Amino acid sequence: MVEFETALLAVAGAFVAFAVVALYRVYVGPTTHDRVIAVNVAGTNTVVAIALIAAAFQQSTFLDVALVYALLNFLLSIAFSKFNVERGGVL
Amino acid sequence: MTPVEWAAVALAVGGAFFAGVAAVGIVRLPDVYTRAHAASKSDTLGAVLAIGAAALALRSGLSTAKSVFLLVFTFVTNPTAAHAIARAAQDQGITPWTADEGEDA
Amino acid sequence: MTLELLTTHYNYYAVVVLLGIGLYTIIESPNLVKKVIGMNVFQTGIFLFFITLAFRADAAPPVISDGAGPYVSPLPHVLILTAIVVGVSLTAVALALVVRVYAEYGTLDEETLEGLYHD
Amino acid sequence: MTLTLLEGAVLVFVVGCALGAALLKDTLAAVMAFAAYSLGVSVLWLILQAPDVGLTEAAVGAGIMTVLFLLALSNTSSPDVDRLLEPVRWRTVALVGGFALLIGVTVPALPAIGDPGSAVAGGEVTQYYLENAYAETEVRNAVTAVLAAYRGFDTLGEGVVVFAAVVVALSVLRREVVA
Amino acid sequence: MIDHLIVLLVVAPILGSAVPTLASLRYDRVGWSVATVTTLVHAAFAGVLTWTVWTDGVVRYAVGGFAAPYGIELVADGLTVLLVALISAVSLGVLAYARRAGPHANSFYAQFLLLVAGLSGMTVTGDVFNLYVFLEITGLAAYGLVASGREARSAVAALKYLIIGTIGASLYLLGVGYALAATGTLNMADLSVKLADVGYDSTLVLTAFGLIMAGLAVKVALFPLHTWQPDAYTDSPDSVSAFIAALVSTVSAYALARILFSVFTVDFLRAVPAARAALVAVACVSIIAGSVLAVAQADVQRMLAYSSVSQFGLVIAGFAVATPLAVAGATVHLVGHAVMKGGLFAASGIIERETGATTVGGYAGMGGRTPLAAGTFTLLALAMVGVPPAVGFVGKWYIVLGAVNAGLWPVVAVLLVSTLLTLAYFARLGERLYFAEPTIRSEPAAAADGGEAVSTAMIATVVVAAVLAVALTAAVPVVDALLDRTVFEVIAG
Amino acid sequence: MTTVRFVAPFILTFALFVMFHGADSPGGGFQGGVIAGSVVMMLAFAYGIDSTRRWLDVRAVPALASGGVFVFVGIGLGAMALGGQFLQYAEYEALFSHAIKYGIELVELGIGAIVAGVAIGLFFLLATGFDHITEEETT
Repeated sequence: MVEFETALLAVAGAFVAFAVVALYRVYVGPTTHDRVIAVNVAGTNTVVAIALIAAAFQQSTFLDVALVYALLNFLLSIAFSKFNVERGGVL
Repeated sequence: MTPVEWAAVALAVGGAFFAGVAAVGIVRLPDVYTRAHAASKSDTLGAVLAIGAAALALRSGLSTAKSVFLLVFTFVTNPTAAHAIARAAQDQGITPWTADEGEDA
Repeated sequence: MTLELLTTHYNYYAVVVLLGIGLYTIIESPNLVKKVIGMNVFQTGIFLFFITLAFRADAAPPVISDGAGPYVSPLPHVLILTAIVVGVSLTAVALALVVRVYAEYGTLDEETLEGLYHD
Repeated sequence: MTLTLLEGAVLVFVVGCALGAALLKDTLAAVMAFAAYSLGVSVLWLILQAPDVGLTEAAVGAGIMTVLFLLALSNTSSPDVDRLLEPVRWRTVALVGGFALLIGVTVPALPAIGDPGSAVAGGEVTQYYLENAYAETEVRNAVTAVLAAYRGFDTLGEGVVVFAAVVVALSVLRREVVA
Repeated sequence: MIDHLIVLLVVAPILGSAVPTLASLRYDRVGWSVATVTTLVHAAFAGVLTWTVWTDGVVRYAVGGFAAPYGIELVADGLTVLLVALISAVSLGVLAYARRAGPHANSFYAQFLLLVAGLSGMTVTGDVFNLYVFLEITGLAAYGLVASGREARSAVAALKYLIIGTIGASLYLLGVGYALAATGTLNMADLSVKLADVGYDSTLVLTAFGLIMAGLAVKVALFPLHTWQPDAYTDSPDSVSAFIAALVSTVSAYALARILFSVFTVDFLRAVPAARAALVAVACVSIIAGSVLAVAQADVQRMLAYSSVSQFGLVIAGFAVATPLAVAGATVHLVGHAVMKGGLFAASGIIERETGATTVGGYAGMGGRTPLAAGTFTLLALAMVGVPPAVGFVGKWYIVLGAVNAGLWPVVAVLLVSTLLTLAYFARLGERLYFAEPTIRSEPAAAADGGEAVSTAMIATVVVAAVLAVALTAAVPVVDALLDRTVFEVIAG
Repeated sequence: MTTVRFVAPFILTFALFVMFHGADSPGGGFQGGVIAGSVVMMLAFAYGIDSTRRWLDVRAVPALASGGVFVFVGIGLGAMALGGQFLQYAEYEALFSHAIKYGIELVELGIGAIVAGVAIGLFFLLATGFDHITEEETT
């Protein structure tokens, strides 16, 4: 049981580590779109990490947070991409 | 560990592998479109596998249902987002990378 | 000793780092929008302080069910919920002010603004 | 230990994002780094067993806050991005470092993370809430019980703050009604 | 009903503030009436509460019926009701002034009531986190009020105020966090006991003290944390300047005193002389720096703003000396300063409307052109300098006596120097007003805030403030008596 | 944006779930309100702000925000009218059972209303920005 928990947490840690890697792209860009993609990937990895943490702790309520995140991560990506197209316009 | 737990861990590790591939892709690939590709394909696959692992690992019915919902949701929205970003990039006139200009990269 | 302190208090050191980064952004960033971001980072550092105080090893979230436990402390969670809400409200107002400042002066750069302001 | 490592990774992510938000010259990029920052912070709340706070941070930090930042950016113009990062001014770093050092030296006096005997986690007020909240309010989530019942006046204040935000924003943007 | 007065003081303005926003869907200018009715109700509550405390002593109220320290407790003692009464009185004065002077927007009055709610909440609460919440309500409303000016500058001033104010509030919150880490409780009365148990020399307690005081010092605008304050006072509409100058820093200073005496207690100051010395030092620096900066200002409102930095240094010094006499003096000066400074800002607004003069140079020869406003301005200025029998004299005198008793001679010296400096900048102004040739020839300049002209109510507000500045001297024994009915004890030592 | 059309009702349902389920699981009025507000934002991003503004009656914003405050304060004052302290939900026990629990739920609902209203209001306010030209005319 404990090893199982550890394994899931370790994988969650790996996902967070990949998010850190994606952060490199947020830093260097070069275009805004690259950054949006990187944030999107970091967001997805965060969602997965949350889901794995939920599984490790057997806390189904944490999944609510993951759900909210998935929704908002989507909203964010749409917002960022729209923002660029219509920059200087209404939005 | 029980077989189900083994399966869950295997799925999770597999997911992590694809997420790792996506992360490498995000960093190493040459332009927006290829990176969007890495994000939408590889990362979504990794995410779906890992969430599937979570669904297996969670033992109560409600939480499994929630994670399945999360899984479907990720599966739908992630490629949409990548698509939206790629289209936005195209609208802005960013030309796709081709082998000649990228040789020094 | 130092290492032990790090392994038992790492969150608090993260708080210190976040407070530092936030304060640096507020003081040093020339752009008003980034100052608002810095304000948020600063506040989040404080939130981390409170939530770490509430934490208790091997404890569950404070959703009471029979026979389970121990639980982490709900009190700091409540405080931080309120503080987060306050933080958003402040951010919203700050951004409204930023929009107005830009509309009035046409710049968000602090030094340019300072010059226009003191005319 | 794995938990500590996981939390360490998340802390690295969070601090990395914060640095990005602080140093990236492009404001849009800084806002994105800030959005990613919120993502990381929310995981931190979950690891520290605070799902209520995590949910709020998720809804606020990644949702409302970033969208508001974007709207503010769309109404203004970003500075020219002649370089990727802002120059670091060491005088300010020293000043801020002094403040951080001041707070830093007090850290050893704080209870260790997860110490069950600390004044907060094991204190009288916490124990009272955990033991009596369900009996007195019939609400399982002690956070909700404390939020709405024991500290209901705070929550009223919280509601007023939110309400004040829209009233003040109206006045700042010189409008009589939301339009 | 009587039992609930203390909570109604906060709830009534909240309720009132929700009305104009809703009403503005249909009606344009209901704000003033709603605000006036609400403030009158607030004043009535405040009056009855004062009477209750006067006759029955300290009033405690457990919100939601949950006993402290588990629930939030509201406490009204002598000091509280004094401040509550001040809030009511100043609000009514500002409303009378704003009737004509504006701004007239509904959202202005919603913010006005939110500010009253926040200030009332700060005064009556007995819980350190609840104080933070109301601190932020007060802050938000104040930022909005500053930004409600028409000029572009007001937005910049408000943003500066917001950022610095937020840092201050955040530092306060972090301080509360340290106190929580040390004790696990948030109730002020409970904290004072548990902090003593933890030990006053504990790092956590000392850090909590430092951070809370630093945070509140930002809100009070003590030097060198005052940088938001002159801009905020100068660039906001006249009604707002008067309101904020009279109340926001005042209530923050009250909060500082409340935390100092109710949470950390005088025993802490005695046990940790360094803490007291630091407070006194900051206050003294603030007194001198504020006065010096005020002398250097050309703009009258800016000069008044820097004068506030100095006067609040005085108040904090009085509290830090912490002998009964000094605390009484600081309290008297706190209230007296609110009345005088509010009146001065209002008077300077009237002078600007009638003559267009805003600078020290511009005030030349205006004494004849706007005799009433200039007269009250001079009177209030003299009161501020501390000319007997004005209330400004009594406050300073008590603080000096307290400092002498405590053997804190530097404070005495600083006080004397600052009085001379205050005299210098106000005398310069008075001399210009009455004995110099006018530099502004044109007749009434266009009013700055959209108000058309000066109404009788505006003049009356200023005159009442001037009368109060003298009459309050008679009320000093009442203040003394009220201070005997507080939850904390200040014993000489 | 078909995906948005597909997702929006789910999110709204989820927001209500979070709002009402706050008593027994994490969540509550604030979080639910924010999520509900972000549905409107999502729609606005997908279909354009102006059309969303037309579709949504903006008068709902002050109504929701002020209404929420009234509900909250009303519950507090109601408890006082029944002889308790401000916000003492237990007093409602005289009217219906499980009073505290339902009192808390109602308060959460009030907060949810305030927050959703304010989130939407701030969104539209900031989207519109500060109109400098009208300002010039009035001065």
